[in-house]
Amino acid sequence: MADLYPPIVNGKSVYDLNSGKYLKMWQGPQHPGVTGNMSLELIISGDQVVDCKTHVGYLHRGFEKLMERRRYINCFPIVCRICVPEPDTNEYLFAAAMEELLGVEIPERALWLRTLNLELSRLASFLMWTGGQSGAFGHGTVAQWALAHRDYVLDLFEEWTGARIYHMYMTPGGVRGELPEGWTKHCEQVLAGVEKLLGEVWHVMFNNAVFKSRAVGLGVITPDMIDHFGVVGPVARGSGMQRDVRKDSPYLVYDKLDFQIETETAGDTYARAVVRWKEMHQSISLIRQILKNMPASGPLHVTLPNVLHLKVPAGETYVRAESTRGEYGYYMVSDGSAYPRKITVRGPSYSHAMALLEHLAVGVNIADTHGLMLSLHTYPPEIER
Amino acid sequence: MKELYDTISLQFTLKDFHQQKPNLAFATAEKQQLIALLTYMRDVHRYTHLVFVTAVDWLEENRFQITYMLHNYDIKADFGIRVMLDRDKPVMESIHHLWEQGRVYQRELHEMFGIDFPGSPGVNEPMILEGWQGPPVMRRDFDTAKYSLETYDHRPRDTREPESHMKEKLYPED
Amino acid sequence: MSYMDKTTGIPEQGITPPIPDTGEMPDREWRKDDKTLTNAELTLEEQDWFCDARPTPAKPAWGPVEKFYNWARANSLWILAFGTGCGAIELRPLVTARYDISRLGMQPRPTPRQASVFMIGGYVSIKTLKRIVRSYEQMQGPKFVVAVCSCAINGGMYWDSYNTVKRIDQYIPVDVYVTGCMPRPEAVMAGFSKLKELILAGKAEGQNLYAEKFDWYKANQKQVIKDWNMPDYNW
Amino acid sequence: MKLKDILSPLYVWKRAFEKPYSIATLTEQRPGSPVYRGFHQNDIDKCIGCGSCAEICQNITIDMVQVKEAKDGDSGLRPRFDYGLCCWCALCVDICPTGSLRMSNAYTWVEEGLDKDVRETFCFTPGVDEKPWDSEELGYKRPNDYELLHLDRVPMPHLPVEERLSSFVEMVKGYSRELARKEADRCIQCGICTATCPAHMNIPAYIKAIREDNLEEGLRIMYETNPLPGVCGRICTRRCEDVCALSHRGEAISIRWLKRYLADSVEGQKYAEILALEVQPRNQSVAIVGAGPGGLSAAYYLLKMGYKVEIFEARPAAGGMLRYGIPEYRLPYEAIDKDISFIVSLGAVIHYNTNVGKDVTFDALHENFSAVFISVGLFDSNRLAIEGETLPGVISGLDLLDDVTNGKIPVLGQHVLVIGGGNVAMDAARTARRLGSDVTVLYRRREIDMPADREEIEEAMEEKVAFHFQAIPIAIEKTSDNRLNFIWGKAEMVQQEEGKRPVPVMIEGSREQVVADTVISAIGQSAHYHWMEGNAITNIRFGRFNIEADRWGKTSDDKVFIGGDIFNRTADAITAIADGHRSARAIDAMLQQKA
Repeated sequence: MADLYPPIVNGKSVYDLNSGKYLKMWQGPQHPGVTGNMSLELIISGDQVVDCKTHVGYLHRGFEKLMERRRYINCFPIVCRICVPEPDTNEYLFAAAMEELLGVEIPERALWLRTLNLELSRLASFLMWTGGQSGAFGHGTVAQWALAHRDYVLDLFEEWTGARIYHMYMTPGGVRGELPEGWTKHCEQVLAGVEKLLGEVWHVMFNNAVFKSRAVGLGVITPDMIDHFGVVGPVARGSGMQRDVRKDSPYLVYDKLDFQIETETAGDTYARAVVRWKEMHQSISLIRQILKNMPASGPLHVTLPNVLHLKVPAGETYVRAESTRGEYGYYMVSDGSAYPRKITVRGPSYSHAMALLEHLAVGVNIADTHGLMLSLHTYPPEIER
Repeated sequence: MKELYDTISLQFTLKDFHQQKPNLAFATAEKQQLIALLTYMRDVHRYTHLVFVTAVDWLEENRFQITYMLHNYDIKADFGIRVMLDRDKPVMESIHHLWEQGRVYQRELHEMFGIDFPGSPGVNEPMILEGWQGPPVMRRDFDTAKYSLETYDHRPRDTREPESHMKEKLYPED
Repeated sequence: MSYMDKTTGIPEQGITPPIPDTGEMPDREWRKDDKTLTNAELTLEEQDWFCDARPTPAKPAWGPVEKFYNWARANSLWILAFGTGCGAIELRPLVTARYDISRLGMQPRPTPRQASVFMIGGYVSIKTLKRIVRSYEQMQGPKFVVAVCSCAINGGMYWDSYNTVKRIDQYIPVDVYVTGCMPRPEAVMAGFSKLKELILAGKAEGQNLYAEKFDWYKANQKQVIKDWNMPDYNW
Repeated sequence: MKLKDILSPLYVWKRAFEKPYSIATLTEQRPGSPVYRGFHQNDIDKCIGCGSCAEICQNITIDMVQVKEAKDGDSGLRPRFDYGLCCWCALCVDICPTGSLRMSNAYTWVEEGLDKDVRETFCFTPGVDEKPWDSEELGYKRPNDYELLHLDRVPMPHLPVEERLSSFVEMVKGYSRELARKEADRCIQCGICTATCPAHMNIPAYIKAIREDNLEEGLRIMYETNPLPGVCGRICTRRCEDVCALSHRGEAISIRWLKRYLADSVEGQKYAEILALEVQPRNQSVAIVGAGPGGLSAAYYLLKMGYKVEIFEARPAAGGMLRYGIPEYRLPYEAIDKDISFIVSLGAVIHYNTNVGKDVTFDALHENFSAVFISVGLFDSNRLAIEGETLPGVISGLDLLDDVTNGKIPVLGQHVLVIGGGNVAMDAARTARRLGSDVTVLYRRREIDMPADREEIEEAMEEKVAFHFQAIPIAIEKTSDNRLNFIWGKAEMVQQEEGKRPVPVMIEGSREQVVADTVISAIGQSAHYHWMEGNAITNIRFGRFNIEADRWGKTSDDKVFIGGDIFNRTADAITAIADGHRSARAIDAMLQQKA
C-alpha cells in the first residue's frame, strides 16, 4: 500500500502524473460541495488526495480597483457585496476606517445598533455554515432546518433595515434607521427558535455516529501551524487558541458585554464545528444582552460634511473585527482627496482557503474535501474581491 | 509603540514613524533590510501574525509601497512596515519562508501590480485573472472604466445636466 | 458632474458585439463549413475527445404532442446548482424548507447533464463565463436560462469593472430576467413561474436561438474569453 | 462508537409532528416590510430635477430625462432609473433635496428576455411611466433623523442692532475663511441656480473654488459673467437663492455672501494679474451713457474684446444707483470703488459731471463713436399724486439717499413717514433711523406683498421701524406747528381676477392721520429721455414708456443699444450687469459684421 502514495518532501507531495498512478481531478467551481465558486485541483491516488491546489478568481470583480474610483460615500454600498453571507462586517469596517481617518465619533446608540447588527448577521452566517457543514457530510435534514432559521433572521433584518441580504445599514457616520416597533419581540421569538434548533442540531449532527466518524481527526491544525499559516477565528479557537478580536481589541460595545472566548483543543473538523455551535449560543446571548442594555433613545447618526465632495485627510489606518470566519480587516490609505487611494480588504478566507487548505487536504479522502473546506469556513469572494 | 520603534531603530534604518492608534503604528523600512526586519520582529518582538501584505501605487511619485502588517497577540498591537519600491523595476524579496500565506499574497501582488518576488513558489502563475492580456489591473494607470466601456456592451445613455439643459431651454440665445 | 466623468465616455452604440447580428454566418477560422467545427484551440489529441458538430435547432413535435411535452417540461424544472454570483444565495432559501420549491417539481441538480434550468445569479466574471458557457452547452435540451439580479441585465454595480461582462444575453440566450439586488426568493420564484408560462406557450426557445445564432454567440464569447482552450461546442 | 451516537439522530422524527417551516402558498407573495427598499417612486410635481440622485449614484443607474418644460427652479428633467444597474442602496432617496424620491416595498419585476433589447426593458421614469407600485404607501423613506445634506445655513455675523443704528458702518461682517468653506461645502452643485441668475453666473463652479480654497480660480469664474462681484456679493437680489435646491427642505446656500467672500478675499491690486486679460486691440470705440452697473458691465466686456470705451456720467462719481441709491451700511463705497477701479484700470475713460444733452450732444456721440450704449437708469422718483405733495418736508427716497451719499446730512425731524414697500423705501427708512428719527412705513398692501427683500424688512423691523400695512395715502396737510399731517385710509385686499394678486381697495369712510416732520415717498422710479434730441434719434423708436429694443438691447437704430433699469423690468443690479454683458456681445457682433 505504502508505495501507492507519493513521498512527501518539505510538506509537498512529489509525484509524476504520467506514471499512471495518479489522476488529476477538478472539484468546482460548478460543484454542490464547494462554498461559493472556487475550485480544487486534486491529484488523487485511489480515493485519497495526494496534492491539492486551490483556484480562485471566479467571483473577482475588482472591488479594490472600483473603490479607487468611487467617492467615499459611494464605496459604502459596494463593500457589503464583498461577502454575501455576512455583509455587515464589511459595512462596519469600512465605516469605522473612514470615521477614524475623519476623526468622527458616532453616537452611543449607533454603536449598540451596529453591534446588534453584527451579531445578528453572525448568527445568520453561522446558520448558513451549519447547513453547509451538515450537507457536506450528507445530513440534508439539518441543512433544511438551519437555512429555514437563517431565513427567519433575514426576516428580522428586512423588518429593521429594509433588505434581506445587503442591509447597507451602517453608513459612515452612524446607522440608518431606528428599530421598528415590535421588533424586539419578534427578535426574541426568532432567537428562541434558533436556540431550540441548536439543541436539536446537537442531537442530530454532533451526536451522530456518521458525522463523528468523518469529522473527528479530519484536517487537524496543530497550534504551531496557527501563526505560520495565519489562522484566525473559530479555526484557531478550535485548536485551543484564546484569540477573538472582540475580546483582544474590543470595538463597538463589546467591552460592555459579558462573554467568554469559546475554544476547543482537538483542532480537527469536529472541534471547529463545536466552537461554532458554541458561538451561536454566544451570539444569542450577546443579542439578548444588547437588547437589554441598549440606551432606549438617542441620536443615531452624525451628519458628515457634504458627502458629495467629502475629502478624507491623508493618512492610513487598519481596523479589524471578528467575523464568523475570523479576523476581518480594512486597511485604508487616503491621500487627502475625495477618493480612497487604496482600500485593502483582509478576508480571513484568504489564508484559510489557499495555503492552509492546500496543506490540510493532502491525505484526505475525496469525499471529505468539501467537508474540510467548510470546516475552514472559506468564502471565495473575500479572497479575490 | 514609540519605544518599540526606537528599539528597532538601533538595528535597522527606519523612518516616517506614524502612530495611528495606541496599538497601531506604521514605519517605513529599507528594502534591503526588510527580510531581516520581519524575521527580527517575528522572532524577537513576537509579532508572529502576518495580517496582510498589500501594495499601494503612488503613481505620481513613481513608486510602489508594500505594506506588511504584523500583529502581536501578546500585547494586541499591530505594526505596519512600509517598503518603497521603484515603480519601473518593482522587485521585492519573498517572505514565503517566514509565513506560509505570504506566497499567496505575493502571487496576488504579482498579478495585480506586476511586482516580482523571485523565489516565491508559483508566483508567476495566474491566480485570479485568467487569460488577462492587459497591464496589471491594480496599477493606477490602468483605467478600468475606460476598459469596460470599450470592451463590453453598455446601454447608451441619454442623460442631461440640469445646468446646461436649463440654460439651453430657457435662454437658448445666451 | 464631477464624479469621475461617469456620465461621459459611454459610446453612443455599444462596441461589442463586433459582428453585426444580421443572421448571416460570418467567416471565421474556427468554422470548417456549415456543419462542423474545427476546435482549433485544442491539441490534436484533445480534438478526438470532443464532437465537432454544430448544435442544430430542435424541431417541435406534432402539435398536441409538443403541448404535452411542454407541459411535462414546465413541471419538472431542474435547476443547475451553479451559483455564479451573489444571486445564488437566494437560491438556497428557495430550495430549502422555507420556500421549498420541490413542491413545484423543481430541485437543484449537481450536474449540468441532469439540469434543465440554468440560473445566472448576477454578475459574471470572465473566468466564470468560460465555465458558464461550458456548463450551458453540456446541459441537455430543452434547456432554459433564468438570469436574476441587475448585474446580469446591464452590469449593475460593476458597470465599470474590467472583469465582469455587462450583458449575459450576448453570450448565452436568456429566457427570463428578474431584476433586484438581491431579488427576494419570491421574485426569483416569480421568474420561474414566468418561465413556466413561456414554456407552456412554447416561447422559451432560447436553446434553439443559441443553435441558430451559434456563430454570433461564439464570436462574442471568444471576444472576451481571451484564453479559449475549450472545444467550440462542449458536447 | 457509542450506541447513543446511533440513536441520537433519530431525534429528527420529533420534527415530523411539528408545524412545517414552509410558507403555505409559494406563488403568493409576501409583502415587503414597511421599510423595504423596493422599486422607486417619485413625486414629479415635487421633484425639481436637480440631478442630485444621479450625482450620488455610484452606478450609472439614473439618467435625467426631460419630462416637463424647464422653468425657473425646475429643470424639467426627471430621473429615469435603469434596474439593470441599480443596487437599491437608497442613497438617491437619502440625498433628495426636495424629498420627492422614495421607495415602495414592491420587489418583483420579471421580463422575458428573448427577442428584445433587454438593456432598455428595465428602464422607467417613476411618476411618469405607470407601474403597479405607484400607489404603494409602504417602503423606504429617508428616516427623519437621518440626513446627508446640511440644511441649515452657516450663520452670517451681523453687527448688533444698537451698533448698526449708530453709524453707517457695513452691518454684515462677511464670512471668514472657515465659515465660507463650511457654507460652500453645503452646495450640492446641481446648477439649478445658474439659469435663474440673470447673468447666468457659474455659481456651482465658484462655490467649488471656495470650497477648494482656490480663490483666484473663483474670481476668474465670476468675472466671466459679472465684472462687479464685490457689489453683487452685497446687494444682489439673489434670485439664485430663491430657487436653490436646498431651500425646499432647508435654507438656501448663501450664494450672495459667498460671492462677497470671494471678491473681498482677493486684493484689488492682484485682479489684473489673476484675470490676466489678453486683449486684441481694435480701433472702434463705443460710447456709454451712464456709469451704473449696466454701463460698467458693458464697458468691461467691450474692453475685454479690445474696443475703446468712453463713459459719460452726469454725476461726480461712477456707480449710478449702486452709489447714489444704496446706503453705505449695505454697500460701502470702498466695495464699489474696488470693482470700478479695476474696470478703469483696463482703460475705460469716464467723463464725470458730463450730462449728455447738455455738455455733449447725443448727436455727437452717435457720430463720433461706432456704437452707443445707453444705461441711464431710473432717477426720477414717481409722484404720490395726492394733495399737499409739494409741501416742504415731503421729499423722495432717492433724494434722501443721494444727499447722504453726497455728504449732506438732511434734517428730518423727530418723526419720519416713509411711503412705499420696495427696497428704496426700506433703505430710506433705515437711513432715517440711522439719522436718529423714529420711522413709520406705510404700505398699500399686506406684508407678504412687499417687493422689498425679506431680509431687508426683517432687519428694518429689528431696527424698530414701525409698519402700517394696507394704508392708502389720501392727503398731506400742514399743521399749525409747521409739521405735516399725513392722512391715509385703511384698505382691504380684494381679489379682482383669478390668478392675479389682490388689489387694495380703500374701505369706505376710513380716514386716519399721523403727524410727522418729514414724509419720504418711495413708490418707484422712472426715466426720462429729454436729453436725447437731435437728428440721431430719428431712427430710434420709442414705446409708451421707454425705448423699444430687442432682447439684446438693440434699438431700431443699429448703432444704439440700451440696457439696465431703463430696459428691463426687474430693475436690479444683476439684471443691469447681464444687460451690459449681453449688449457688449451684440455690439461686438454688430461691429464685427460691419468690419
